[in-house]
Amino acid sequence: MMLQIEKNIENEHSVLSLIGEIDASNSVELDEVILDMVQGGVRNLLVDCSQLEYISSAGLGVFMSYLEEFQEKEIKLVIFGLKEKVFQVFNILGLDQLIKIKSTKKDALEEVL
Amino acid sequence: MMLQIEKNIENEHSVLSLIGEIDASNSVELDEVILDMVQGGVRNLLVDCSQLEYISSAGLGVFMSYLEEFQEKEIKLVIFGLKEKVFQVFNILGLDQLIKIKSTKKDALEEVL
Amino acid sequence: MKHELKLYCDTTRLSELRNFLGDILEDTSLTEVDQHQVILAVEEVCANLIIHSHDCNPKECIDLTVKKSADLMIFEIRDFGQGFNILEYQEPDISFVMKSKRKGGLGIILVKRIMDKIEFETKANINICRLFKILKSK
Amino acid sequence: MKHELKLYCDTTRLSELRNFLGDILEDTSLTEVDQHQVILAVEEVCANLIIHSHDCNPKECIDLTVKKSADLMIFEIRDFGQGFNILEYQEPDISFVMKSKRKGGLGIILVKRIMDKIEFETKANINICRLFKILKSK
Ligand SMILES: Nc1ncnc2c1ncn2[C@@H]1O[C@H](COP(=O)(O)OP(=O)(O)O)[C@@H](O)[C@H]1O
Ligand SMILES: Nc1ncnc2c1ncn2[C@@H]1O[C@H](COP(=O)(O)OP(=O)(O)O)[C@@H](O)[C@H]1O
Repeated sequence: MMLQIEKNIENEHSVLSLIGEIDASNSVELDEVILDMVQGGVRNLLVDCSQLEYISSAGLGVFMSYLEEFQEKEIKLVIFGLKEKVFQVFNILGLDQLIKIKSTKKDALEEVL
Repeated sequence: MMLQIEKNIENEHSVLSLIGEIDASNSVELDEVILDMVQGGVRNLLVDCSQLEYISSAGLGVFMSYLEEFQEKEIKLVIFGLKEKVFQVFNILGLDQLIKIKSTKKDALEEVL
Repeated sequence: MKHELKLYCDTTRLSELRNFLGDILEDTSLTEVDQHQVILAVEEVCANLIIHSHDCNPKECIDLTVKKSADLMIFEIRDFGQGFNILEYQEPDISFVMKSKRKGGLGIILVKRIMDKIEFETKANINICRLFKILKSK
Repeated sequence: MKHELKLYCDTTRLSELRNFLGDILEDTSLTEVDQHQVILAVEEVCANLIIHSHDCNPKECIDLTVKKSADLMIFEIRDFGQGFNILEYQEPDISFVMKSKRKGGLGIILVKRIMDKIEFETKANINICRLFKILKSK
């Protein structure tokens, strides 16, 4: 299985773990999960990317498409645990300026509490 | 002599011939000649580049610096006879969109008459 | 050295493409981060062809040739049909992509920022997109 | 193959630089137009060093090394002193350059559009700017 997505609803926040590789063939799965969580009223969304090996523009585009809505609805999005090679892809596009990116879950939690 | 500049005041227009190479060491010469002509009240300035072998950013910058003034004072500038290699340098910067460039003196004259 | 791959126009084949490229890139002087980016750039061009030019028709295919020398890699991507000239495409600002909300529009920006040179040509109905990556840095 | 030139910081020496580069480029597969542009790009970087970093002091100098392989040319420009990182410099719009009327500001734009890759590093007080041009296209 190329991509596995785990959802964990904790007290004040939800953690989405992305495991594997996201490309044009499966980015819609990421989109559906996020849409679900938004509809479920998520307030703080942490995305654990410590096991994300790859993300292409299709996956990045999914995150981008929610940024304005998150801002309007005051939903906090924090991505954490990115591997260096994956982080550098966010970096090329300057997405690290648009999305909160933290090294560890602890740092990410501090952002939303 | 690396750069030779010839001025020809004809009836309705002046022709400036640039012969040789223009770089940071001599672009001021081009600047002085153009300034002179402006002060002399030139209305139509044709620049013959058929013997211009090279122009670096210093020379291009001289032309650029006059464009607004020429527009305000309704002075017409037309460059003609550019060798392909020199034209391509204007082209890289999109200067062919900002400055009238013609193949032949005849075409250039048609622009100003 | 020359490597070839026939890629069927089905996005589920993209992982195969990544494996193919990963094996070739492993033997180069590129860092892990650079290797990753080169794989991404080539995939983006191929994914675009699969999706936009070939409508994800798994019976159609595109051909990839990778040429490697001491200091340069050339990725040549060939397909038939309506060509799309990536050089003529004017990339949008990232802020525009964000506002458009169409979950796309970042691919070509990535390709242009990752690769050192891009060529495109169409001859006799074959479209060729060449991506160049410089290997040597010293 | 490797070629070296010591260039004194005097703009009247730039024509020497062009001759030096012209001789090397003549033997490559680059078209006349491309050769001309590569000469221009290297000159722009050197002219900037002469003017902005070395105040046209003809006693100071910069070192140029040109390396040529089958498919790549590398122009390495070294100097001492206060470094200027061309990669960090944000080029202005051409329309801004026109309005500014300062008869300059086009050099680095040209360099970035002509060359395929640019590197900059400073180590032990030596600044190194490397310009890469890909030779092969097929
Ligand atoms: N091979 C292609 N054939 C046709 N159109 C293409 C092709 N590649 C890209 N395009 C067009 O360029 C646009 C931008 O491409 P890209 O930056 O990769 O973003 P995305 O594919 O996610 O929309 C596409 O939306 C599409 O309209
Ligand atoms: N080697 C350098 N040392 C210091 N400053 C530099 C150097 N090269 C460029 N610069 C700065 O960058 C600016 C833009 O350079 P450029 O595009 O070549 O235009 P110009 O040199 O004509 O002003 C210069 O005006 C100068 O301020």
